[in-house]
Amino acid sequence: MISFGPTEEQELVRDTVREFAKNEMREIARPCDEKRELPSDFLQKSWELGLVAGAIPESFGGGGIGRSPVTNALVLEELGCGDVPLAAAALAPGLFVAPLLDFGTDEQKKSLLPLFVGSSFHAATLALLEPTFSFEVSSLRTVAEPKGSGFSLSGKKRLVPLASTASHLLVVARGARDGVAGLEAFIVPRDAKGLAIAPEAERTLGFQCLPRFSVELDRVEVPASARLGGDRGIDGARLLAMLRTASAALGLGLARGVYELALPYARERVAFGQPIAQKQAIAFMLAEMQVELNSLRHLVWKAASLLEHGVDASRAATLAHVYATREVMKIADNGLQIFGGHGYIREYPVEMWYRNARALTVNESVAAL
Amino acid sequence: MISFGPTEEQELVRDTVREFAKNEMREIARPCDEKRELPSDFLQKSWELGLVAGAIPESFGGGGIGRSPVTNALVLEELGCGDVPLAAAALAPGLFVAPLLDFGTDEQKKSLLPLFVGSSFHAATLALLEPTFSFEVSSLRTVAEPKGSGFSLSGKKRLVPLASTASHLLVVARGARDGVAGLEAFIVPRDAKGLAIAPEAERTLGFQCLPRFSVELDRVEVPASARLGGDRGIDGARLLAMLRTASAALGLGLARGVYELALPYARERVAFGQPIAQKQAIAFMLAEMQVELNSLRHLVWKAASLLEHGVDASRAATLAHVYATREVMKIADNGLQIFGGHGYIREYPVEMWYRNARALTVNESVAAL
Amino acid sequence: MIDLTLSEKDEQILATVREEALVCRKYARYYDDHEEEFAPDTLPEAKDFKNPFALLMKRDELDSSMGVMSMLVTAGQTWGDYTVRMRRGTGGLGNAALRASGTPEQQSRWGGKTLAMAITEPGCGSDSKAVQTTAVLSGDEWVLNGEKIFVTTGCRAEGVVVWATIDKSAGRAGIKSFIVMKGTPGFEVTHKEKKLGIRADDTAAYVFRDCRIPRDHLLGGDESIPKEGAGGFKGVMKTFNMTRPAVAAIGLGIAQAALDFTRDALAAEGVEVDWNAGVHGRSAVQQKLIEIEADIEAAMLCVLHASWLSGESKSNNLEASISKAKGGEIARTATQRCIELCGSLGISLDHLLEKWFRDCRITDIYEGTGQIQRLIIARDILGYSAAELS
Amino acid sequence: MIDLTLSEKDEQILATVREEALVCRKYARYYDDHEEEFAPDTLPEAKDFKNPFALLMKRDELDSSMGVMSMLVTAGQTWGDYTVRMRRGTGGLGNAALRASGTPEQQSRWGGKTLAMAITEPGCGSDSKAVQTTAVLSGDEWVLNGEKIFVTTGCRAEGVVVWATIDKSAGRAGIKSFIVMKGTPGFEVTHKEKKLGIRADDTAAYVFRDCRIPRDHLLGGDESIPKEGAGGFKGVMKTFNMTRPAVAAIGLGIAQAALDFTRDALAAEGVEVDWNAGVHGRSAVQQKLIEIEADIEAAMLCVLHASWLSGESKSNNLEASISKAKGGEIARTATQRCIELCGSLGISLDHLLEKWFRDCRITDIYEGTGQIQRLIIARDILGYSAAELS
Repeated sequence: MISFGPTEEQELVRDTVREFAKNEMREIARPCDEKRELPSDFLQKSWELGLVAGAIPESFGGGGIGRSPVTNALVLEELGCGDVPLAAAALAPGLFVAPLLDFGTDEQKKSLLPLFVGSSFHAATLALLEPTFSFEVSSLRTVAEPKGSGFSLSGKKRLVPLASTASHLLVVARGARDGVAGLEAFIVPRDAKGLAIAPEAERTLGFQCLPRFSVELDRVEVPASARLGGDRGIDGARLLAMLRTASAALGLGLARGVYELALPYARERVAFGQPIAQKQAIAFMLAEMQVELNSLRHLVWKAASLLEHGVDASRAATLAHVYATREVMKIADNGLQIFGGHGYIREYPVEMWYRNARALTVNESVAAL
Repeated sequence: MISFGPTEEQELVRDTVREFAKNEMREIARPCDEKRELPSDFLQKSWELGLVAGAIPESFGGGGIGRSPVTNALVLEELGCGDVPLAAAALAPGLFVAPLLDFGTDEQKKSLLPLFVGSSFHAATLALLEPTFSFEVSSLRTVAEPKGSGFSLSGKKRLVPLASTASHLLVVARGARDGVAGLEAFIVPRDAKGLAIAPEAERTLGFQCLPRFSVELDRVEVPASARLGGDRGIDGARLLAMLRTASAALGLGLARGVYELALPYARERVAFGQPIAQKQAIAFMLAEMQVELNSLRHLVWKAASLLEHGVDASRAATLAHVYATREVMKIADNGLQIFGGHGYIREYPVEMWYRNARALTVNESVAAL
Repeated sequence: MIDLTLSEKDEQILATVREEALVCRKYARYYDDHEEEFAPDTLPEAKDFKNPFALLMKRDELDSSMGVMSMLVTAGQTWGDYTVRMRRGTGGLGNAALRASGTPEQQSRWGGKTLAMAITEPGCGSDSKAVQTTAVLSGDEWVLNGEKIFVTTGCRAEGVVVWATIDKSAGRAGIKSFIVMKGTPGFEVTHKEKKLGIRADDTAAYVFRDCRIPRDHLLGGDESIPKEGAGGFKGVMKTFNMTRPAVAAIGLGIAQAALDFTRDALAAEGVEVDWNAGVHGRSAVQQKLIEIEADIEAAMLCVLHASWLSGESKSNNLEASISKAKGGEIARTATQRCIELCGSLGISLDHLLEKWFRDCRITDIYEGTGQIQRLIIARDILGYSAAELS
Repeated sequence: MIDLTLSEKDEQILATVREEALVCRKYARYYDDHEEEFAPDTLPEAKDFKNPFALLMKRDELDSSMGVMSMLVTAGQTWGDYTVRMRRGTGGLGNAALRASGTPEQQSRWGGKTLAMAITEPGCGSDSKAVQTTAVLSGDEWVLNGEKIFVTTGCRAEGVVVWATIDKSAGRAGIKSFIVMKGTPGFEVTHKEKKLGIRADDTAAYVFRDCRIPRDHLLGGDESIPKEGAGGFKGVMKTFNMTRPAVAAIGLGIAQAALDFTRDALAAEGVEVDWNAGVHGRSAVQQKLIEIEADIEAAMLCVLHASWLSGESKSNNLEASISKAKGGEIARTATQRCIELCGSLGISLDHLLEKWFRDCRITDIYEGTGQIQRLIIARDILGYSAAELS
């Protein structure tokens, strides 16, 4: 049934997160960016929102709200509207927990989920991206070869969030079959033999406060039980669909944040004797932003509701992701343009959003799930 | 040496053709389009401009001005600004003559060029396009197989201009080698055995007055002497570069024609109490058109001057062609939009330009050389 | 709850619409070629199909709302053809106005008739408040004088809702709508326009010369002229919040037809989208197919959003204009891109793609151009009056 | 004759520029990281290279003109880095103004100094005629009061050409340019802005408090205020016809660097453009590479066109704005697209691509935003005054 109305519960969650984004993220975003530093207490504060633990069934000590990709999309938009790198930091454990919930065997859940139901932040993460310019998720270079009763993992990963503090990494590798259908995920403890995490976080355009690391796997041996989903393995297409939907939702929030900066500025900024918002060139830019924000939100919700129904969402997720890649950058770009010279100096926030917009929307960015 | 200044001779030619376009093409374009009919005297009038014969060396009875891709680009812009389908009709013989001049053996030139130096229009044409949706020039389906001392040609061609009246068709086929390097061209008389021209011209969006035909080749046998360039064959990449540059130049003219219709209309049309051109939304559309017209013209001239220097122009021609494909359609589209409701009715010319713009810029359109 | 999927029943209805559309499509080329003719009100095949609207009547809790479904049905029908219908439903754009602003008496009296909507005049395009047609009260009759153009279904409609001013000095506030039935003395249908597309459709021009209609033919019955601003005009504008999403849906149904045709034609030649591949795993054509599909889906969801809101009796002025702005833009560019992907076969009259390209182009022009929509959107989000942002 | 190819000599000069640029590039990351420092006026490597400008002096008949070459050299230098130079030539944007409007005496007196250009004020962006800084004649001195921001090379310049009004009531006509050298009492350089990009560059803010300069420091020497419109102002605007193409060239050199890096990086992984293939023979990435290359080449040719015209002493007001509008837009979008094609490696600080993305973004902002350029273009082609189209 076509409906655009969130449930009361969803509205409550959304408003709570919106408040958090306003009070706990917007303020610190700029200093975090300039210092390239993640405040220790932020992760804990975000943890207390229960975003990660909430989805874990009560049987494992979680909130038992259950996974709702739609609610997730609402939350991600709000967090993205606060600050994307901070959001990505807060959500890093989710990159590990969400696939565990969706694809993990009971044993895997029993042994690992309890780590994430405590009152203090627990870091875990996902390792997907690889150091190639023509990175293509359907043909990963990190391989998992059968070794004895288990597997041997070899390859290079990069931009793995919180890798240096994570207890476990979920390493995505190519298995026996080709393409996305052949994707496998392995639960690897940080101290596994042969797994090397770069001593220094990678420096990137935007996302400056989020510690992301290069990770090298040199014949890392893991038992059969480390293969997520056991003999069943994972549904690679669904994992990808979730990643794409999530990063589109974050992008939506980022774009909305830029819009919310640009609109009041355009109304206040006077040039040639009147507010620049009274010029069609600027007014139409803002109208275009509003149109594209609605359009992108609809595409994200479409993908999310398919995921929620448990049906194939690859098409919808790819549409949302492609759309976000195009429009989020454009909105951030035009937002900066509306600020003119002020858009280019770091006294004003918009240039930071411009950098984060580009960093978020490069192909298959892994920021949230 | 970078110079944007045409020679006096080029200015003379350009102005002559501009006059012709204004007096002999603009007026009749609409009735020709509505009647789907090419006035018999138009071809003769255009012939008298000497566009085809002029390039033929005096030794063959031609004007002996010589081939100048740059002058050609100037001429094509003016003709395109008159009416593209009429221009394409007038230039159809050039599709046969130009490759003959560039790639033909002395024997081929001796035997065929004299046909085109007479005082009355002589039809000949080029057959390149094929009936596939994913048509790709680098992998044609029309094949030329060695047969005895000559070749046997088989395949389907479409949208061959003036095929029903042409004395000869230059049939492009894939030879021994793959890709564009393997392209071959064969001189085939219209009455050749196994060559069938559809009784009715194809009906298409736009180009309604230009008779273009489907042509089927069923094991058409031609002697070795029919292979353009003899044992050397042709330079497929150069032929392609010339085609792309020429259609970009025609597109430039078409786009300029739309701009020249839209600008005065926007200045005269009053809405909400003032000329719509005084609204930034419309004024900026026109400014954008001016920017892209200049940009496209520069790219066309760049490709043309490389062709004139006889060096590899594939890159430059493809840039001009890709640019034209994108911008010509956009300019025609915005031009129509400026006319509003009047843009949609056939009382006004712009809808015809919109159709021709789309018909011209579909991939590897063969309209002129 | 947020859900952008369809119920089984929704799907069934749209499947039926699709069946009918495929039949209508058979007639599309003929009526494009014979623009002086009108498509029949009922196709010979009609007897073999049950009317999908019958199914629409009973909606369960888990089905999509009438408003939402009517948009999907509209798009489903134009997916077949812009004009040709299995059974032509009565009702034109004027009926939407009647439903929005008519008195109960007026609704019951004219609801069953097909009413066109006459707004545009030779002198004004989207500038609807510049209406020059006058209505003067003389005794118990209104006397109408003026010209109207671009009247959709103007030849075949049984009557028309026409905009006229009862007091030019009052500007927009003086504009009222009147119902005039065909055959009224002084009401003349002049000619059918020849157009780029939607040729089977009739687009008429009207002339009113001392055309007298009873006093109660004023839509809504309110003869007063509100003091400030656009009181009465706003009432008139309400209509647009219903018609704008519908007009967008009409165009997007055609755009979807163009995309489906292109996708199938290319798939038959081995060019297909892999939904899992990333940008480095796609061909240029696959990338374009994905972007066109994303654009059309986004635009259609904007339409559904606007209609869902009105179904929830929430204001949708902004969303109606968003759906029209986005729908109009995509109707233009989607069909343009589809032809490009089909190359020289895309422009052939052997296929309907080129017709859809022509038909679609109207979407961004009538019922307020894309520029007008963006102006409305900008004023709304900036809280500007027409004076502050013109 | 029309020819858009380079002579052998042209090529040689640009090859030398390229060599220097590659050296400068080695320092690019350091000065981006240390924005409080200034790059040296001369690099240690300078002794190993001969100055390309020496070669530029002797032009043959078949070589491109000085004006055209200076644009290509400018783009060739920023291809290496926005700020770092093998040898910093004296001269800033203010020197262009001096050349355009200075008296012979002024030219010879200050031509050798590096002069910044101070136009923008806290209250006005591209609205250059809204200048609030005043210059009042007292005795034989001008007394300047006001604030300026976004002064490019404002910290290191030896002096500045500053816009001030000698009569606010006269509007644009009252605006004149004055030359003020560093160290003049009342002329204070306040701070260096922290920016998104071009961090090695200095962008200063100035304050003038009762700053007294000799009467002959008025650029051009003409103290009269033309009756109608923008007489004096036009003179001032002349400068822009020289600086706008240059500013576009600066951005396009960086955009070209981004494209070259992207092309090479992808080629190393087997992704290369086939110039003969049609759209159905290209991958999505190849298609994007082609479009970026077409955009950059088109924009650069617009720059060369504008400079060629001024070399032929033809008017280039329209073409200067076209080159800036197009150049600014492409500088934005080309670098954005290049990063997209390079994926997650495109945002890594291990490469300069992300820096070019930041540096490039200024192009569409300073020296008149893209919106201002389009306004100028529209007025020009429509023959509208600033009042008719604002």
